[in-house]
Amino acid sequence: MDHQAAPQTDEQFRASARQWLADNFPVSLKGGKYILPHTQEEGEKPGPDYLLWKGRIANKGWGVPTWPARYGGGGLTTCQAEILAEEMARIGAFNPIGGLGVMMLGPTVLEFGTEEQKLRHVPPIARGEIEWCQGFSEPGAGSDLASLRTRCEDKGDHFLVNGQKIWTSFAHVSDWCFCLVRTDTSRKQAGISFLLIDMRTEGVEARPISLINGVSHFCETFFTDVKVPKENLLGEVNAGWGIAKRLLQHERNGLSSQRNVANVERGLPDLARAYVGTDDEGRIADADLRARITAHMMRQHAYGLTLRHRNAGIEAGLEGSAQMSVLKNLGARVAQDLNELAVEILGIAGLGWEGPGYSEEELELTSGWLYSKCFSIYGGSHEVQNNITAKRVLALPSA
Amino acid sequence: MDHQAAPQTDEQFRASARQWLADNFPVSLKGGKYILPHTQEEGEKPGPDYLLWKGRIANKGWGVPTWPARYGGGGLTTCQAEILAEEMARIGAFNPIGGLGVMMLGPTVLEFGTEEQKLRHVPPIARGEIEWCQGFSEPGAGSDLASLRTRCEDKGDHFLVNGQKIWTSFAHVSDWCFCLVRTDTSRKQAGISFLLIDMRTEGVEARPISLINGVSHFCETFFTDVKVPKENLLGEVNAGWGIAKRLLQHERNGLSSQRNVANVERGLPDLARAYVGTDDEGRIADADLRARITAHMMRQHAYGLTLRHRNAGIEAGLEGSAQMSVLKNLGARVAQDLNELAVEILGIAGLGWEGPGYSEEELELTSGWLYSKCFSIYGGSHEVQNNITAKRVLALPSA
Amino acid sequence: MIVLSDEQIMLRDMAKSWVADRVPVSALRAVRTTYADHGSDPVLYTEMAEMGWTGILIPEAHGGVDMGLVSLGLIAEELGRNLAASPLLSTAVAAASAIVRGDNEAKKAELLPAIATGSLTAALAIDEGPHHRPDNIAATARVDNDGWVLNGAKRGVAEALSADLLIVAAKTDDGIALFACPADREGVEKTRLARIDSRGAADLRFTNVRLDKAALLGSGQPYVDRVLDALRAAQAAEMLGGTVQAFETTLDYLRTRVQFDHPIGSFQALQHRAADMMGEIELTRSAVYAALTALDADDRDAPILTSLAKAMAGQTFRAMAKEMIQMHGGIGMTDEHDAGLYLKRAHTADVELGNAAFHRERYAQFLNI
Amino acid sequence: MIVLSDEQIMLRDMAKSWVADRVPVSALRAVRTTYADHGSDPVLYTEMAEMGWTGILIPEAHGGVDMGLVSLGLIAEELGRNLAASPLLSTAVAAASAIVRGDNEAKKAELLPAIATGSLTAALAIDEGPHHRPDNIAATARVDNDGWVLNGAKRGVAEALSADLLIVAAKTDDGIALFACPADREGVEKTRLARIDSRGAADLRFTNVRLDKAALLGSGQPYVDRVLDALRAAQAAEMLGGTVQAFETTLDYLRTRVQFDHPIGSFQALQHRAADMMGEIELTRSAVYAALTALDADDRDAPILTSLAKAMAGQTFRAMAKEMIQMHGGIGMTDEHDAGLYLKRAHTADVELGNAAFHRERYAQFLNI
Repeated sequence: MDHQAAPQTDEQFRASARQWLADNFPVSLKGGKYILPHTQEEGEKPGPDYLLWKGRIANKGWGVPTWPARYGGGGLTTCQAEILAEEMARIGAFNPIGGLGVMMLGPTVLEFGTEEQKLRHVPPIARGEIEWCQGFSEPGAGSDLASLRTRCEDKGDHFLVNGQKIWTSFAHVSDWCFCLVRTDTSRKQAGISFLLIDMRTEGVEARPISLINGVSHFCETFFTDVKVPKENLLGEVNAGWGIAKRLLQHERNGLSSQRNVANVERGLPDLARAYVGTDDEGRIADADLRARITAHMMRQHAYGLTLRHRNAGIEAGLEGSAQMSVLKNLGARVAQDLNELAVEILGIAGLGWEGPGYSEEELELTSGWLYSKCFSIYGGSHEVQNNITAKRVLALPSA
Repeated sequence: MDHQAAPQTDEQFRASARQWLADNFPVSLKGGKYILPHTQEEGEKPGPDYLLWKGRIANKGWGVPTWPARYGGGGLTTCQAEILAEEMARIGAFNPIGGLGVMMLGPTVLEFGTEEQKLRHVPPIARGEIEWCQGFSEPGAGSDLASLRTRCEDKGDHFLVNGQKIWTSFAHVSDWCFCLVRTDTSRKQAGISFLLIDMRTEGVEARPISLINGVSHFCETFFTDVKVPKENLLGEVNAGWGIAKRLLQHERNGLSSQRNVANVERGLPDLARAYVGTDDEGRIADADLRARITAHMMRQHAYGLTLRHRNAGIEAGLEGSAQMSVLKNLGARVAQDLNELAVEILGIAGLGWEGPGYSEEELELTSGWLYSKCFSIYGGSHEVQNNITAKRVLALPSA
Repeated sequence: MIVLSDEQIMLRDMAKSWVADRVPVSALRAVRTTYADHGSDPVLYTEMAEMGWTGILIPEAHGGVDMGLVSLGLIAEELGRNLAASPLLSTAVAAASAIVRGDNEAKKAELLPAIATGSLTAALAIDEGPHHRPDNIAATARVDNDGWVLNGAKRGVAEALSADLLIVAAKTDDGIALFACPADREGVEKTRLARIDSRGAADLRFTNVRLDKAALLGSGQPYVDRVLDALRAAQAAEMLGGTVQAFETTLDYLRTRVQFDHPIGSFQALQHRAADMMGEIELTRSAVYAALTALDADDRDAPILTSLAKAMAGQTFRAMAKEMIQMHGGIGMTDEHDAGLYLKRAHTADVELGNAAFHRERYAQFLNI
Repeated sequence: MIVLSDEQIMLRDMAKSWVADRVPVSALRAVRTTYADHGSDPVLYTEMAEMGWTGILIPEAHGGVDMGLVSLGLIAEELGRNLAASPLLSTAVAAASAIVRGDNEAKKAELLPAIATGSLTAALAIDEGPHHRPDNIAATARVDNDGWVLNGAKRGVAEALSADLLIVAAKTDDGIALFACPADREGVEKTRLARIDSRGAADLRFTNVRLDKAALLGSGQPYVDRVLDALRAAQAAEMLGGTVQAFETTLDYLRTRVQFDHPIGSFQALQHRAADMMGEIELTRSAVYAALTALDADDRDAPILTSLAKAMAGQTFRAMAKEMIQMHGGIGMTDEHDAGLYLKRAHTADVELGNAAFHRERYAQFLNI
């Protein structure tokens, strides 16, 4: 961890990071991106250069640049992390370490875990070795998370878990699951505990759910007499709700800064020029469509500026996290509008479920459009986010 | 009332109505319209032909064609009334009798009044001799009508009224006011009575309220120790709320079928051609604006069809009156959009408060745009109408 | 003013109960699997024909009942409620109109009775690119000896999988015309499309397809537009039905689904969105029946009203299907739930025959905006 | 990334407390009456000059403090909160930019110090028709002996009532240019306009107005656009301030106004509309400060960002002012309440310098959409 050896100015850090990236980022990966667990499952195995790059980043702690070095992080300041991201972007590099462990569980364990739990769970996340999934939602609970019913009984030397979770993303390819379970049936929020469950434990079964676009990264996950060691409880018994709320802030934080918009890779104007054509002056031929594409691109532009603005303004990470509800909704809508416009541009070519008769790009855009409808549902629905904004940001009274 | 003498077929009625109109409608009034009380106040006095026409229609009872002939109405069926309206429209004739008495109070007195009240109050309305105003809203009550506080005390041989009303439209030029007053302070809805008050009674004062466009047909109306004869109570003491709800159905009915859209007299496309210009192919030059004008005109078209559709479907008048909340909101929004587009088309010419530098038409459109903001507030706000729709039409549960 | 006759009310009620009984939404799931190569369940079509629906636009002289488009629209609306897949519109509206409105008496005598009895199904092949452009046809029909030779390619032809007869738009020396082409004629090549709405559709290629002289049904852009408008208005009625059912299903969910200890339908934000949606549906219904009525009467403003209807139906059905998913939350995103089927049909039906933007532009041109 | 310097934070805080103290919204009501012929309260302008705001874009060599547009935007935002009327933007942004960005050193030396001290106010005269068309100027300046002769008419010139100096766009043989024309020069005719936002504006007519050779400040469309963009971005900042204040005033009302026994802010339908509005405001704020920053840095994408900012500010301010009235109900419709003042300013500020549609089109052209 030589970059920690002496205090550096930001410009010194930029220079050293640039040098390190030049020396270590395999040119073959230029323009690539983080490979999601499900993509791996679907056959896109990471190649040797990817694994090499991942190992180098992991050794540096730069997959989770602001986490403490003691737990495998980079120990960087937020500003340094931003510089690192800029330098990566400059040369077409990317962070090969991600997932829910990075986005949500890691920061939560760092905040609420015992020293033993931190040392056990955080470094594998930091190295990208363990995939985590989230066992919060239940059938019938939906947005009303706290009405969950998965039972957790104290059996002396272990907990016994019975119940069903839903929308556990990537559960079928995950190693561990962080779960909310009910430890007291007489109280609602105050009867919930936060449990870490090894997915290979007997009695755990994950079944992928088919979505409206025919594929899914979400599962129903069943827990039948699952024995969980007591050391896998995060925080106190019945104190899980507070931890979960904190974790959900991390989720909103993560989701709000995701740019859900990358699926139209060549951009709407290009797509429109190809599928709708241009007029004599080179404008997209359909004026009504052109006006809506323009309006969308402006919103997307402003949204991108807002994310940058926010990233610049937030030092320690979670201040103003309630504002994330606003951003999450904006981002979801921008991405959904993008997808609506993309299929409108495709016209008849955007009606395909599978080939023949449709190009790979056309099928992906159509499927992506269907999938995009969940952007305003998952990670807290549009309505739930607006409730949070009204109450916590705008200080409007409760009914 | 010769048209009542023998049962007629609709076609016979159409022929006789056409003949009567040909014989009686003064050609000089062709294309004219009902003159509102405030317009009279502002100087547009009805001419002798107008008064002649009004008298003839009043004698026929055709100002309120479906009201019983006994109380000055035309005694027509809904279908005959529709035919009459069509025949009037065909030759550019119009109904010279209107106002809140026709739209709201008349039907209410016919339903809830004693025989004496009907004979006293309905015929003058039917003849267009008496203008009524509505004393429902109060400062501080707003949409929550039933929280009204205007006190009405039983003084034995009369009622004594003290309090303040607001948004009493045309109060300063009205003869009578129908009021909701509190006769029991211990109950909310069940402590309200429905009173008819002569505006010339001592202690009644109406002050016009200046609106954001600088003019107003709305007043604050003050009642200070106003003595009201007991025969002016409509229905029982404390039974006013039910009567008021019924009256508001008539209001929604009336408002929903008003086409608030007449203020852009030459139509948006014409206005746009004049202020924005056209391209080589004769289209409105600004494509973004043209798309929005088109979308608006389509909604306005569909809204007009919906009104016709509804008028054809409703025989007895108030079935499905809850649906009127839907129509009222649609109509308000269509009219507001129209006004927004009109001032956008005017550009710099749509910024005028008064001359010089602006044409009469420009000033009227700008003022009309400002005024149009109340379409979604008065007669029950957009929000109140949606609450009604949710509960009464969609049968959604209460909170 | 839409006042239904007693006959029409009977027809609608019959359609309503038949659809409820015979075509639940789950029937579309069977089309995805069992009838994937056909695009619809042929048994259901036979039953429709037995009820006389296939002959509604056909004169009595040719075996139909000649009840007009409003009547057909009432049926289409009921079919749309449960997303019923069938070649009814492509046959009994599009092909029937093309033949009835044409001037080919021989074909009327030959084809209309077969359509009326349900023994002949048809598809209308117009578009060639990704967007609806009926004024821009590249396919050609050229005179050769005493027949025609057809060349060209048609894209995304609805119901082409099951069709016995193809009604094909092609350019002749005198302009655009519609031709009757048997689907099994030599030179006709069909590529099955798997579309998101699970209905039958195909890309078609015509390579030197030889047709009789009598294959020409009618010609001229106004004729083609009139045939298209009949189909567009009928499809708008079907879309209205889908919208209404999506709305009602969602309202049921709002009344019963409990979250935070209350039925979610008691939350005002959802109530107001539902109330606003009710308004959109009212507007759409008025536009749809005004268009059907005007087409029946051959009113001058029938094309304007048709574009109004199809545009409104497209917008409203899309918006409602989106709300259906959003208000159902996670469950609405699953394939197991019906919401996705409504969204996919809404999108497909909007895109076909000119989407909302296409009809807004057409409306603007009619009004010289 | 907008990170404010300590100096900028001080400036903003000073502006905030001065506006709160000296320019309540009611000050605009005084402009309607007492200062109707001037369009603003001159005492307030003197105070602004004393605080150095008039010199923010002026180089130190010419008596200014040269802090840049972001700093000016912070002040404009605070002024916008209370709808403060003043010739600050037309003078310290538009005129200052026209002079600073031009190549007329004599005029710099002559005019900039006067602007910085507040002794000279100015207006920018561009538009001639009902819509903003800076690429389509008919006014002409022709060389005559050793001077210029100006002819033409300008419409709806903001702050022209109080301006000592008019910056006039006119066509020369070499294309468009900006000229410095004293407002009292012979041949300049001014018609006072009573506008809905109560600020000073006038129609101007120039009839054979003779100017010195040195009256030409700069020329070329890029130069004029750069001057306009500075003003547009500053005006967008002012509009942002108006939006934010309208939002906060409305939130206060939602928290306190009781209907049906509850504060209306507890009704979910209003809560969600407020939450959505918060999002629009965030987007607008980001766009506005990105534009100001890019203009300060002379970034290539500064014009794109300016159009983004002005369009978003126009839309959001309009939408918020509409909501302000709707959420206040009847009281919001009265002249006595401030909501109408916000609506009228929102509309005026949107229309000036290109409305949202103008800037959407400009944005589209920049991106070759």
